[in-house]
Amino acid sequence: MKDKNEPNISAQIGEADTWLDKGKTLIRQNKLAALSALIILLIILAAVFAPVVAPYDHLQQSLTDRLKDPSAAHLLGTDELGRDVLSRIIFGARISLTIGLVPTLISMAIGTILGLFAGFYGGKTDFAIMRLADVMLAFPSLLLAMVVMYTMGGGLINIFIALSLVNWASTARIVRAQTLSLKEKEFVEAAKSVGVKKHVIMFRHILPNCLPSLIVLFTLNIPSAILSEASLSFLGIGAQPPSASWGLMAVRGKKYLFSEPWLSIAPSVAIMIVVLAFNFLGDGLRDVLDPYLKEQ
Amino acid sequence: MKKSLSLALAATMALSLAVTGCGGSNGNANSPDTNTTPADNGGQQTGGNPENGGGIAGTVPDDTTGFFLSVKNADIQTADVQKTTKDYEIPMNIFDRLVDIEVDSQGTSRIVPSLAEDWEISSDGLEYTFHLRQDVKFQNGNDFTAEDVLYTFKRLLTVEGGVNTELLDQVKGAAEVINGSAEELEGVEQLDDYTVKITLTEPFAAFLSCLTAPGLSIFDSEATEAAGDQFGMDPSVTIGTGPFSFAGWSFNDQLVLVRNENYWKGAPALPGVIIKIIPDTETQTMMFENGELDIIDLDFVTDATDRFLETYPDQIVSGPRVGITYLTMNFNIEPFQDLNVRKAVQMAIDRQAILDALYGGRGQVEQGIYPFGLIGYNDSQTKISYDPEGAKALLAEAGYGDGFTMELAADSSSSDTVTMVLEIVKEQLAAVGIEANIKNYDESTWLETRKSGELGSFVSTWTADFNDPENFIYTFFGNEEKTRIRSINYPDTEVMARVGAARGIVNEDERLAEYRALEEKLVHEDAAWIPMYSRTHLWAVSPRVQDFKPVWSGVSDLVYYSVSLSE
Amino acid sequence: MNEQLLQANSNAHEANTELVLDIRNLKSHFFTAKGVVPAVDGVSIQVPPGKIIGIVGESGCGKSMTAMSVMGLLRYPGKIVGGSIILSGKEITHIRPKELAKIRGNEISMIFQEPMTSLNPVYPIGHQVREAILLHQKISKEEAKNRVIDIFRAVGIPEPQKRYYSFPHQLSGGLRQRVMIGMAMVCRPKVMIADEPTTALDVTIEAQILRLMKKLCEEQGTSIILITHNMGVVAEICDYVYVMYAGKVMEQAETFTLFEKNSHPYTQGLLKSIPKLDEKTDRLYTIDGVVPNLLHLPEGCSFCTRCSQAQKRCFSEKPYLYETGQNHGVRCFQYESGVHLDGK
Amino acid sequence: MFSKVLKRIAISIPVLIGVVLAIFIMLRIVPGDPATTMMGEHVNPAVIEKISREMGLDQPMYVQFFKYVANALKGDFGTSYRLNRNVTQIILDSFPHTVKLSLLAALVAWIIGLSAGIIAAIRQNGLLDRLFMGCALMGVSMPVFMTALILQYVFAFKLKWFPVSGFDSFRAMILPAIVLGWNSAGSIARMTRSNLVEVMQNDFIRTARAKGLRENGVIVGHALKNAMLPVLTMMALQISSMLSGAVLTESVFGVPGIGRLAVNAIETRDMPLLQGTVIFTTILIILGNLIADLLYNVLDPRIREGI
Repeated sequence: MKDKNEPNISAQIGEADTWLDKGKTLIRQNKLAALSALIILLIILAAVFAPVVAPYDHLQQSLTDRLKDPSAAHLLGTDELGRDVLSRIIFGARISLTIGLVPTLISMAIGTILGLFAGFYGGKTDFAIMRLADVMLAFPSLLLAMVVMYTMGGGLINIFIALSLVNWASTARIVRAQTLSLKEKEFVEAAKSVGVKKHVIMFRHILPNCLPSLIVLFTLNIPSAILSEASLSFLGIGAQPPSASWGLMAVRGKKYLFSEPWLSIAPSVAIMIVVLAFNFLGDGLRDVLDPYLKEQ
Repeated sequence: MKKSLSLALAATMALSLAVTGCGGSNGNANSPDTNTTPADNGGQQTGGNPENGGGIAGTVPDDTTGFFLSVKNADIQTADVQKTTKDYEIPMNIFDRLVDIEVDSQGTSRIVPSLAEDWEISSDGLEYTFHLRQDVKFQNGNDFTAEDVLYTFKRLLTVEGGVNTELLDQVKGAAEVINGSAEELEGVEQLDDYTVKITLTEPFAAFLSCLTAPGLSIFDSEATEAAGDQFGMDPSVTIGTGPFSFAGWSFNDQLVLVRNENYWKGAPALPGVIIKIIPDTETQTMMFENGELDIIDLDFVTDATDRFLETYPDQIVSGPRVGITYLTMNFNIEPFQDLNVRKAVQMAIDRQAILDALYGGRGQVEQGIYPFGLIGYNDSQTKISYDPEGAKALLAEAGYGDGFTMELAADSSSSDTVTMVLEIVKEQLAAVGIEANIKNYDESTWLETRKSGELGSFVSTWTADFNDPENFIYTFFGNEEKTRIRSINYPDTEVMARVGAARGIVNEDERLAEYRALEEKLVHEDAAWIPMYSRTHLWAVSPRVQDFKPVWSGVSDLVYYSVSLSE
Repeated sequence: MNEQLLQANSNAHEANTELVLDIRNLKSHFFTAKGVVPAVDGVSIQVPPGKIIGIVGESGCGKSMTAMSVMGLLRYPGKIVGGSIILSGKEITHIRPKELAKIRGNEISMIFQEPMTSLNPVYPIGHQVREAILLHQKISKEEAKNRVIDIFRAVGIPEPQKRYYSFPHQLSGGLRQRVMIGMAMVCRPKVMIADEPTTALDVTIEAQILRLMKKLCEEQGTSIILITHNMGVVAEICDYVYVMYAGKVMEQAETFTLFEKNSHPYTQGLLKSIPKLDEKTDRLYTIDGVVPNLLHLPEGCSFCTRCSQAQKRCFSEKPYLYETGQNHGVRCFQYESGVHLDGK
Repeated sequence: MFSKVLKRIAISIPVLIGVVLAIFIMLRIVPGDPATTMMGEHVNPAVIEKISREMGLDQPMYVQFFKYVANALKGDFGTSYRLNRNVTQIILDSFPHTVKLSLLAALVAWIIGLSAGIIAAIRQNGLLDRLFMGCALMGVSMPVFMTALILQYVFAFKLKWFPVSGFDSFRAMILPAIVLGWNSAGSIARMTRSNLVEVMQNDFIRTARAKGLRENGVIVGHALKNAMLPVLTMMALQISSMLSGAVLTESVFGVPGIGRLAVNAIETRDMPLLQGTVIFTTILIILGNLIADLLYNVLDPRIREGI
């Protein structure tokens, strides 16, 4: 993190930091964030290549091998239907990561567009969009997601909708705030003065400048989506079996906490690792990328 | 100036929050044992009879030592048993019914007197005359008379939000009362203060059994009328004749029962019962093991049962759950019209394996419609064998050698164990080439689709409301409508006509023989239904619990009258 | 005076107790992702008592870094990597934070460029100045308050009693800078560093502030290091001037000498770029080019890329600071005949 | 100032109306007939129709909405389908438990969050930073029900320091408060840290150092108050996440609070109760935002003067 007390060294040496430089700074300054990035990458790879990586078919039941303790054959033991827990966690990464990514992408896309419009056009547009955002923000997020799931029933698609609906408002607020300040910047004024079209200014000139904040926000929203899904699973309105998210595995495994603790601990630890990794990466990225996002 | 103004505003708001908080907490959080329902003065008017010497409805004593500590995983919705089809625990303990059921150690059950000490049945099976006990008082001191029976039965049919009207379907004039064309219930007459005559529209052999149903608990006409819609909600106005009075209910927290010292059968041994509401089953487990509970229903912690059996071998109480788990096939969905397909599915499922895997083998594989423990249960009928090869052959014969796809409909509100059953069934069907896809419905859609007769195959359990095969076979195969709303759509109207007619067979042996024949026809000839298994219901009790006995049907609702605690 | 300085320069490793502040061959580097930036690269500055020393140069030349290094305010990724700072005969370059805290604000204090942001917005100004007293002197809060009001009066804050309770945002920039000066002077330090104290202020106020500083300096015997890029300011109040460029001192001389006999091409450029009323020119003079990237300094003289008089060797060899006359040093090969003052 | 407060309150009103409308519409597009789903298996269609009429479900939606709002303004959120009791009354019965739980949890969150955040900021990017932030973040990084279960298992079941469940004594409240508070501590810690780091870059911090304050004095005396102002605003957001977290925490520990009500309402498909619970908690959040805003106004001299 740069110290404002010192003159901006980058400015002094006359070069803006490139993305590569920022990456290097991240690795040099914040080993933890770099490590987190590596872990996330590995988990994504494991999810993508799950059929290759997983030692067993995650759906293969074996009623005679139920609830086996961890062993060389089954590193994390087997579950209540005799399925290999490690394989299920590897395959579960697909669902959990999807649940982390898809609603976050959707909600941030909505939030970004609305935030841009609100900030850029101001006036009534701004008022309408921001009051709508206020309404969304006034709901306790889990409760809102519960209501949506209540209305539409369980299932992955509905989880996406529920979580997207919950999260767009905060993105909209941040993008709006940045748009407001970027709008006054010289380069935007310049673009305006030479008659560049409004949507071009919004999407070509302002949006790229919001990108660092959005990237940070993105990394911080993913874990909260994963956790929200776990909460919904606890209430029985999250992912539905046989598709197994980590949250659902933890919920179903917790009944065996006293006798076969790995059934709930393993997926919980998986969640914890991913959540912490995204958090640390997000914090690290913010330090490197983003002067705006001090709140959050 | 400005600063102080804004400070004051903020403070006022914070304060108003705090005051709301505190105001409420005086009422219930500081003294968790008091009931929080708006008791007002209702308690004094109807329930507050201090001469009763304890067991005053709506009043929780300060001293609750010696109370039995029980637990439920969800709070009840009402104690008004005419408005619920599942919250039977409180009604079973605070009310009595005209007759009761008693099961001896051999498992044979019989109807025994309760509020009715004697009765006669006319030879045509249409008229029942009940002679009521004359020494019974309600918990508020009112006498129990025939008038209360009349009131209760009429209320069952007319009360707003009543859900047990079916129980009196056969009573003459019931339909007219329901649709509003008659004021009085013609079929229930008061012959004198302690004699009631009930007339049916057609003979109904199971009627006496039906009267043991919790839904037909008898209320105090005076107190119930006065209570209005608070009956069942406000403990102080929820009055019965039962061994305990309803002392307190703080929602989502606990229910309290207190001994009725004047109970006509003699006061119960327990001074009272506290039923904690704990939704999380792991929390329940830890509470039990920490000594914070006297009982835990292992049905809610199925997965911990093995460990409990090992750890507390001497503290396990069990009883058969008189209920059958079944898998349906919808005759309206391809290819279940084909008898061979249905038989193949029957044979493709390894029921014993499921019972072993998920319930530790505690229970038994069922072969018919009437489960173990029910009158009419037949342990010598044809067996369905697990035979995947045979199933494949039958499928091939039916022209489905390459299998087919079908739906397994899951209700998202059902327990994890049921979901696991579906997952196993899916695998077992896959082994004979049938691709079963689990489709998740939310509860209301599931119910609605099932009612419309369009739901795919599903697994569910039917537990006895009263001890008679009628309660089972008629529910699923009673007539076209009954089989449609279960999404079975059994097409043979002749067979269903027989099911309806069997209800009127007065001779008990003949009736049971007909029921057995129908069971054989439906399950084994027509393969219209796949019986899975019935289970043993287990509870673990604390070492101080004596004489705990589950109710005959093995449901989770407990009756505390016979229980005592050693100290 | 002249002799003193010369002596100090030539005997760099001997402590000179006559000097209030003696900075010797100071090197402060920044360790960035792209490499090490030598922001201060072997700077030596001598501050005698009661004098005003000016440091001039374009932005980014290392003058502020020098001040920060002296105050021990340099923070990561900046670090002092060599040289020494001697305050009243005491080495303070690497002393412990506790010792440093005792000196700061007490023996040596600093005024910053941004009066608008240099005061804490959530505390009344009086408290902020009082804190400086209470930190270093064992007197009662009441006494301290009176001292604050006195100093407020001394720095020309109207209604000091009332202003004591004002918050920074209620004051104009000029007043805030007066508060800052008051805070810096309240413990009567030996040296006060003023880092572009008037840059953010109106020209009219600038003159008042400068006069105030000079007056206080004379009254209390405090030495001032005035950092500025404004040659006019230098001419007005400084006794001695250091010209810095790319982390090095390019020329040092008494103010009068510098303006008369400016020797280094860079200094000449700086002085030429001051607009003069009596000359008619079409456009202002500017030094060609920009301040070089400190990461990629030329191999030879760091000014060579912009120097109109640069010769071949200027691009390959680094010049020393050569003595050209009394108390006058220049870092340019044109004056190679003089004695090296770099202490190498 | 006063007009500003009024304006702030005025802005909350459309939000409130929006909230009610949103919930109302959302719950009206539930598939299936609410009357059927609430009555269950044993009842005949005539009865269902009657109930449906009684609940006013046969009227056009806008009529239902205006009736609802009119009643809600009088403090009447309707009658619970299942409990046949006034929703307002049910909520007010449960509310004190949730308030107590939330306040205690807030205390825990602030203790953990602030101390971790401050230490992390002081030792920025050092080992202690990672350690304390990691600890604070642990509470958010596990599913709440697992955190609850594990703490319960260790401290109530194994060590027997606390009862496993219940909410009737202070001792019983500690574990739920820790679970819920820990869950929020992460974001407080993170915000405290980044605010402090941010504030530490301000010019006035340099001034404070230059006047001779030692680093701890700089942080405590000058940075903290500035850094805390935005964190204070986050209190409002905390209310929201606390109430969300309370849903699970209350279920695990058997606390009879509002979160449980919401779960009950969903499980039993009790529309009026769910509607009432959500609207009530939302009002709390809006009110919390308002209070935080006003407090911010009071504490920050710049805003106080209307600059």
